[in-house]
Amino acid sequence: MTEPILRVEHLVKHFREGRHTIHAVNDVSFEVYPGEAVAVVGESGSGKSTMARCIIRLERPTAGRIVFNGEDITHHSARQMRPARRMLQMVFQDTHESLNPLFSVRRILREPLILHGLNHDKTQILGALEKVKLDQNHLGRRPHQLSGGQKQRVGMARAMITRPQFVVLDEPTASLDMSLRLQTLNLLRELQRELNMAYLFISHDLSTVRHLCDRVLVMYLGRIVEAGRVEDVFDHPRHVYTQALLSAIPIPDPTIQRQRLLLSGETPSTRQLKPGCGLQDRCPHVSAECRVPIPFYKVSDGHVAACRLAKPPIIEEKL
Amino acid sequence: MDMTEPLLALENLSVTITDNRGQSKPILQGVSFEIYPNEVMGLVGESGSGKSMTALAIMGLLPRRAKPQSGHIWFNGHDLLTLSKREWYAVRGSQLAMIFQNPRAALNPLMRVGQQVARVVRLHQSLKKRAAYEKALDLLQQVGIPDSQTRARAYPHQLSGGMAQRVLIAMMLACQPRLLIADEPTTGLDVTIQAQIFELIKTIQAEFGTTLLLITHDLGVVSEVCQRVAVMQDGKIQEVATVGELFAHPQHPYTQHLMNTLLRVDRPTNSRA
Amino acid sequence: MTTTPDTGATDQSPSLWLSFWAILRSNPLFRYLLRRLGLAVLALVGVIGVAFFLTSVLPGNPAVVRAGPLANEERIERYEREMGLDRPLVVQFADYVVHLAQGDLGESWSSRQPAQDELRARIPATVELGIVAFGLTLAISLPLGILAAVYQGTIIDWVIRLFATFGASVALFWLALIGIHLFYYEWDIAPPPLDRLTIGTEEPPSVTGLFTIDSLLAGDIKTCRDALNHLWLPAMTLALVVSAPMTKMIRSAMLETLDKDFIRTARAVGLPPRTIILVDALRSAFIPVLTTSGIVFGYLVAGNVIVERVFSWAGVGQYVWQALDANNLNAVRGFILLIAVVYIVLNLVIDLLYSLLDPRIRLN
Amino acid sequence: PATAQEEKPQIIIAYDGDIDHIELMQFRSVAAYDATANLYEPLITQTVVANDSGELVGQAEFEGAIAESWEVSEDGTVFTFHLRQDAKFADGTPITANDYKYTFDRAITGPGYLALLTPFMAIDTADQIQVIDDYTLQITTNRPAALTETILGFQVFGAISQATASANATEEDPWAEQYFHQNSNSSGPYVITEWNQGVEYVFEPNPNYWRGPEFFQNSATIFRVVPEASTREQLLRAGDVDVALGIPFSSLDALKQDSNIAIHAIPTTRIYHLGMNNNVAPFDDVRVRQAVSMAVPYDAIIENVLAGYGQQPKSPVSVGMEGYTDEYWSYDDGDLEAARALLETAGYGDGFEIDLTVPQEDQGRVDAATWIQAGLAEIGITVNINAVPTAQFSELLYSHELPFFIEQWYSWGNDPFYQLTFNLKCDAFPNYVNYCNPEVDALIDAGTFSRDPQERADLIRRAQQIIVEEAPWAFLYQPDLIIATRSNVTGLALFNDLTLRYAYLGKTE
Amino acid sequence: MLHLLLRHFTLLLGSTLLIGFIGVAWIGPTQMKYEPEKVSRNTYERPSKDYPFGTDKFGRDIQTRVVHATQLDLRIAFTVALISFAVGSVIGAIVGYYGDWLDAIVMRGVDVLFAFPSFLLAMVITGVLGDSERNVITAVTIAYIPYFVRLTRGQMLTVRTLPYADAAISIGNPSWRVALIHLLPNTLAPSLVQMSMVAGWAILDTAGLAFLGLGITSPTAEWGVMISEGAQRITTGEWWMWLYPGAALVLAAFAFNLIGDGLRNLLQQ
Ligand SMILES: Nc1ncnc2c1ncn2[C@@H]1O[C@H](COP(=O)(O)OP(=O)(O)OP(=O)(O)O)[C@@H](O)[C@H]1O
Ligand SMILES: Nc1ncnc2c1ncn2[C@@H]1O[C@H](COP(=O)(O)OP(=O)(O)OP(=O)(O)O)[C@@H](O)[C@H]1O
Ligand SMILES: [Mg+2]
Ligand SMILES: [Mg+2]
Repeated sequence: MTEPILRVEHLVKHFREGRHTIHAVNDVSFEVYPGEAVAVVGESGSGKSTMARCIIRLERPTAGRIVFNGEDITHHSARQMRPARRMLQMVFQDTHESLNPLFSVRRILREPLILHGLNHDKTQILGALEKVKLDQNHLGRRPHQLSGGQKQRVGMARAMITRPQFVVLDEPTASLDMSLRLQTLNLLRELQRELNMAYLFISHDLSTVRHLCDRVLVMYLGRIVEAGRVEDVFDHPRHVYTQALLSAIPIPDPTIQRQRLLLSGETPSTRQLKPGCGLQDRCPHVSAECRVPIPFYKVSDGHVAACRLAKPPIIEEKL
Repeated sequence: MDMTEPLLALENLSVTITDNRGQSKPILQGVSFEIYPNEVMGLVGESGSGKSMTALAIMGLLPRRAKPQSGHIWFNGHDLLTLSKREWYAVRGSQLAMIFQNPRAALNPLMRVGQQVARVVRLHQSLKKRAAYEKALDLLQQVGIPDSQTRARAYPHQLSGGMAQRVLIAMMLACQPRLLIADEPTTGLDVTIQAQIFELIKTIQAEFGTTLLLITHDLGVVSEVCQRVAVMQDGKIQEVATVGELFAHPQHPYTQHLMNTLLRVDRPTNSRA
Repeated sequence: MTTTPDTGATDQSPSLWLSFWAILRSNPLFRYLLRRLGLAVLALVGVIGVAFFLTSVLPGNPAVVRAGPLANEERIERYEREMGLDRPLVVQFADYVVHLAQGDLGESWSSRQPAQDELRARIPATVELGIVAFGLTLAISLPLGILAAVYQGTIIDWVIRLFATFGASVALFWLALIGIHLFYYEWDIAPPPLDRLTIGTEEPPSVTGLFTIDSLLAGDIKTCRDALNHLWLPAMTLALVVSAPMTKMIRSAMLETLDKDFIRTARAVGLPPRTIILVDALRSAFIPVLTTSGIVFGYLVAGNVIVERVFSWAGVGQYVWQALDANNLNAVRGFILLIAVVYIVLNLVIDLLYSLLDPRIRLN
Repeated sequence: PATAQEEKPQIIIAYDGDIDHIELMQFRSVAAYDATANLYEPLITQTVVANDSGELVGQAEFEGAIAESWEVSEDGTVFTFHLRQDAKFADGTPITANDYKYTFDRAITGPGYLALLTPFMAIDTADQIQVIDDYTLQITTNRPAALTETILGFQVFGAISQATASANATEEDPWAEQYFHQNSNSSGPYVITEWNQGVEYVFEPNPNYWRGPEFFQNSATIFRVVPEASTREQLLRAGDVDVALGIPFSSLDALKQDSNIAIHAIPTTRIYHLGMNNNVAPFDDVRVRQAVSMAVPYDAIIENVLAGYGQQPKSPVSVGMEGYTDEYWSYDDGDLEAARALLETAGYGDGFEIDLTVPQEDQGRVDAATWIQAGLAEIGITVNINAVPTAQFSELLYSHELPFFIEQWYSWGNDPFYQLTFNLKCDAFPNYVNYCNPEVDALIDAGTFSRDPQERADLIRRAQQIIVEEAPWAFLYQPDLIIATRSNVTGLALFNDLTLRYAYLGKTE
Repeated sequence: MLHLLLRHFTLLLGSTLLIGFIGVAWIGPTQMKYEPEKVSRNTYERPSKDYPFGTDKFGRDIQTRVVHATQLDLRIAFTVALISFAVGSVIGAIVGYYGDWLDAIVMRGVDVLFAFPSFLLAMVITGVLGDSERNVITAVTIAYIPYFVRLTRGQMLTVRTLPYADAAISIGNPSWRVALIHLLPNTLAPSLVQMSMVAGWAILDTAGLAFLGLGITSPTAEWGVMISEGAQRITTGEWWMWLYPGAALVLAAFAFNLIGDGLRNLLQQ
């Protein structure tokens, strides 16, 4: 394989809130290769956005390393980061609030070009618009004159216009309708193919992930609990949390009757973290082993899970 | 399906809303459907299709600027649209109740949750203060709040969304309504919690026999929870069917379109190569 | 929250105190108060500095004022020396701060009395007027604000909003003059605009300094009635002007609250409208209104300066006006400090109330 | 007599200002001046005579107060006072020559400004006052002085109890100033029984006053602080006060319509002048000063600012003072041609621009400035009115650099030489126009220390001639003192010092 | 249409009034027969043909003075509102965006200023600076700057956490551009409301100061000065002296308040 475009090593991000420390991201490592779409899934508060914000350096990581395109950007200042931003873009979660309400579409799209000293004549902007399937007469509009889907496409155009190599998409479809969502996903796929970008696609909607991505990272309480190719993880989840997550999703098919794996209780607070598995208080299969740090067990090629149930029964074979 | 008298019948309901500029626009146009006792009725449709407005019209809680233009809402032999303000207060809560999305905001932030449930108990079951509180604790227990004694003393902001929704459900149980409307009760909750809440709703529905109108835009939820379903688009009902029929043979083009845009987690979507 | 250790406690083991302290410290409300108190002290230090240096550059030499029309250089110099004005400003400031630390605001240069005594003597009049005006303000603006919000968009709302807007546009001194002219002079409903009691009426024995309360404590209904009689017109004048912004604030807070989800829930479960408005909505709406009370306080104090002048009301407002005119700097500074302290304390109290009223604040 | 006291009415006076303090030698406020006049009794006092309108006006003659009688030596330098044996302080202790000695010591060496007054009596040191025995006091002046009696009659030389003073004196405060700020051991007719700063002061007859209870026409006089003028008026109209001070001239005509109100407009020698700084261009040129003097619209000011309640002085000596003459006055109102010509010759043919500084609290001066502005505009002088707070005004004046201002003066001594000494002698501190003419100085000195009326008259004529000619001031107006009372109030008594003597105030039914 | 009119009635009424006032301030002075400060011997004339609003104690035409005062008072109102808004917003934006110790220091300072009622603050500052139009403007402006600092800072604290702030950074904006170009304009809406309120308050404060003899003083034609001159005559029946300038003052303040209310309504929708 080629060099990864992004390498995240032991990333930690803590927030201080009064006397408390919020353990938003705890020791996360992964790589993203050019042209691939990696999904990050997990429930609300699991640290997905925080991780993404660290990667594009909207936050300063507490510990760990972020290497983008071979350059360690972990400790870059805002000024040092600026050149890198051309290649490292983000599409934001909230379609409505990620566009400056006072700027016209033209201005929104022109700004990144100007900032990075790129050619910013009309053809560039029109080209970008065309890619996201908007037309010229949207140029003069302000965000409030656009529908939700259109706004999201403007946001995508803004991220893509500098032809970045890597784009973080933080739940780009969360606030969209089903049909819009599908359109958007298809558009993203086209763009990716066309521009050969790598995606880090954050979502808690697993069905969209299945539709768009190559690999998936499952996060819980700021840790990756399972990772692997989408088919592997979704069809053969090994971590109890992944299993619960998948089984909780209603399937629009009345003919299917599933046995649901219900977790008891709720996600614990990120203020204090217990060592070991994050799910230890909710898991029906919990054992003493879960209360000490658990390594990743390899399930298959590229598929790992941090759960004792995924532990390969090697020892027994030896005996 | 029990095809006796419907509990609630919307007949040709039209509602218009007047915007800031004084222009009125229809938001519900000739909406008709029935809900029968003890069933779980689903109402699906895209955002803005008028699902919430339908629910609010039934509750008599339409925003000030929205006015019913024509039609009837038959409930118990009365047309709800003709009720006076005073009569409404006899109907709301005791006959009809509703839970909303964003449960934490739906609770009074300045009152302990136990008190909030208790005062509804007192209102509808004419109990003494003490007894009402005891009853409230019972209800909290029933909706699966562990350690309800302590939790009852919490303020809404100290509860998670899931817990808050349970409190709201307890509050509605205190009303003992004939019809409960749930407007996207799990939006904004995590999937695992969402699953818990739906389990709870199903149990309660089975136990108390409450009639339920469940509003959602998620066909998955419909297929798992509802018995019958109405599909809305642009303020109109496009199709009413049992869940089985709907998924097997969607009649209306719009319903078919909805079916086509479904993404499924249990298997790769056809469109992905 | 207050912990006044009695003297006998000293022979108790210190660890008890330490642990008590630890418990206190771990109480988030207490910690919050402690921090607020720290900030308040900081702000106060700022006020002292600003007050001192700002007033020091007021044009006019106080020694000159004191020397009077038969002045000569030698006398002016002597007074400057006596009043300490010949020293560098920084030294004067240091001296001021040292005295301040002992509760000494310095001499009021016109009457040659300690400024703190004079201020203290004036405070009750202002407080009494302020409280009654504030009470009237609430009495006017609460019902109006609630009515306007509940009947939003109707003619009631219109009238109330117009009243509020108009009230915010009226010059207080103008209103006061017209009020006196009409109520006292033309119609003879109000007593003469001359301080707090009718001439010749004995002041009640001072307990709180508030004549209405003191006279009641002394069981003297007549004096109380007299005090009230003198109070209502100035208080009403102030209240009319202050209730304009207050009404608006209450209205918009109420509107915002009535729009909240939990109000909809309350309606959906069939709670009667009165409960919803007076219990659910009002209590919530009161929180934002409370936070703006500082501004209302500002209106009241500023209004007091004018009202006290017009009604010959011997409060601190009139006092500072005279002091400013006579370059009586210690008095002006004392006044500024007084206002600042009251304002800061008020804000502390508001914060405290706020955290009592709003459980969301309590734990953060 | 106690019952008789109670039948007497109470008099309520609305004051336009507050008392600062009543320390006899340092108070500043006009109100305190009234108060101390009723608290302290000097050796001798002016006689009063009722005029046509029933006001009791102080005369140039003196009668004994605490001094029963006195003799003046032939050369007019030795004054021997025989004190009343029955005069007592409010605390019942007798008033003795020692107390007066103490008072003069305090005035000459102690705090306050009185050391500025004693030179008029040709007294420099405290030694010149001697106690002969308990009831005999001798004052020896350096030379005969015209104003010795006048000044001895000032209330500020009223008896202070030495015993009270020493009882309250401390190391840092040897003259017991602190004590006397709010306390007095009255030697005069009243004692303050209620001290409520900023609100009200109650004066009740001093039970030990030597003239006895019959002297008092009221059982108490209540002094009320009412800052707002229109409020005072309304109070008077409604009968809530008996006397109101500081009523604006412009209200008088309307008030007069009210038959229950009597307006007492008492001509005084208080003189307002337009000061032109002789050291500062363009006023260093006498022709400019004269031109200004010609262009001021005197009539308009008196008519509008004073509503006619006042008179126009035509010399630095006030109208009504002994020796006043208008014969040298040559600046008739409206002689604009002459004024322009003078400016032309002085090199200001195109006029000039100048700030006219006035204290903003004095509405009369601000208004007068407006008329002056209009008048001077006619001869091409652009006047900007600069109304500043009193404190600042004083400071500016005291710098002696203010070019153009309106200032006023009132001579307690009601004497032209006294007036000129303070105002126009070279280097006199209140000579804010820096006028200096050695000849005038010599004239003033001679007059001050002459006890010969004719000589004094000649001297002052000459002085007026020079000063009017050199026009350091434009003499603006002398306002009447306005005291508005309910019409049933009687006994309005005024001395030279223009303060009310409360004891005379009474009421008819 | 009627509905629309009613909805924005306050804004419409306020703007109409204000435009009227601006018109008077603009054209009025040239239309007047008299000079505002020109004294005459026709003092205390009742309103008549010659003097539609009567004359004052200097025989000056009150109508002329009210009209000239309109210009002065509006100028004060606008200048105060604009400068305090401009200065306050920029400070607030910077402080709100960069936060930290800068925020702590500046906001403590603002707290200190807030500890004084703005009118008293203006009173003391005018006392320090002396009386002139410029000084009144300075004093009142200083008194109101903290309002805008607070408001903008508060807005900034919200706005800077919004996704479009992050978006602005992520496309490579330097931080000053984020603060001043992207975010500041979005914080201004409430300040606009505040501005029109402040304009109204500025007029009232100026008049209040004039009543206390501070700031603008006689003979300048200013409403507050005229009212306090009239107030001295409140008992003697020259009602025209205080009525007309008083009405002008109240109406002008009313106009600004109406506009403020109207704007707020508009923004809240
Ligand atoms: N600026 C911040 N200060 C303090 N805590 C923060 C901050 N940002 C995030 N957090 C906390 O960090 C944790 C992780 O938040 P994050 O937004 O990364 O979750 P997420 O997985 O993106 O959730 P969602 O799916 O709801 O977007 C949460 O507990 C959150 O409250
Ligand atoms: N207060 C309002 N003023 C004007 N139009 C409104 C208002 N509330 C709702 N609408 C309009 O009414 C229509 C129906 O809205 P409704 O809230 O019923 O949709 P919904 O189906 O519940 O959508 P969602 O799934 O987003 O909740 C929409 O077109 C919406 O824009
Ligand atoms: Mg997120
Ligand atoms: Mg809805």
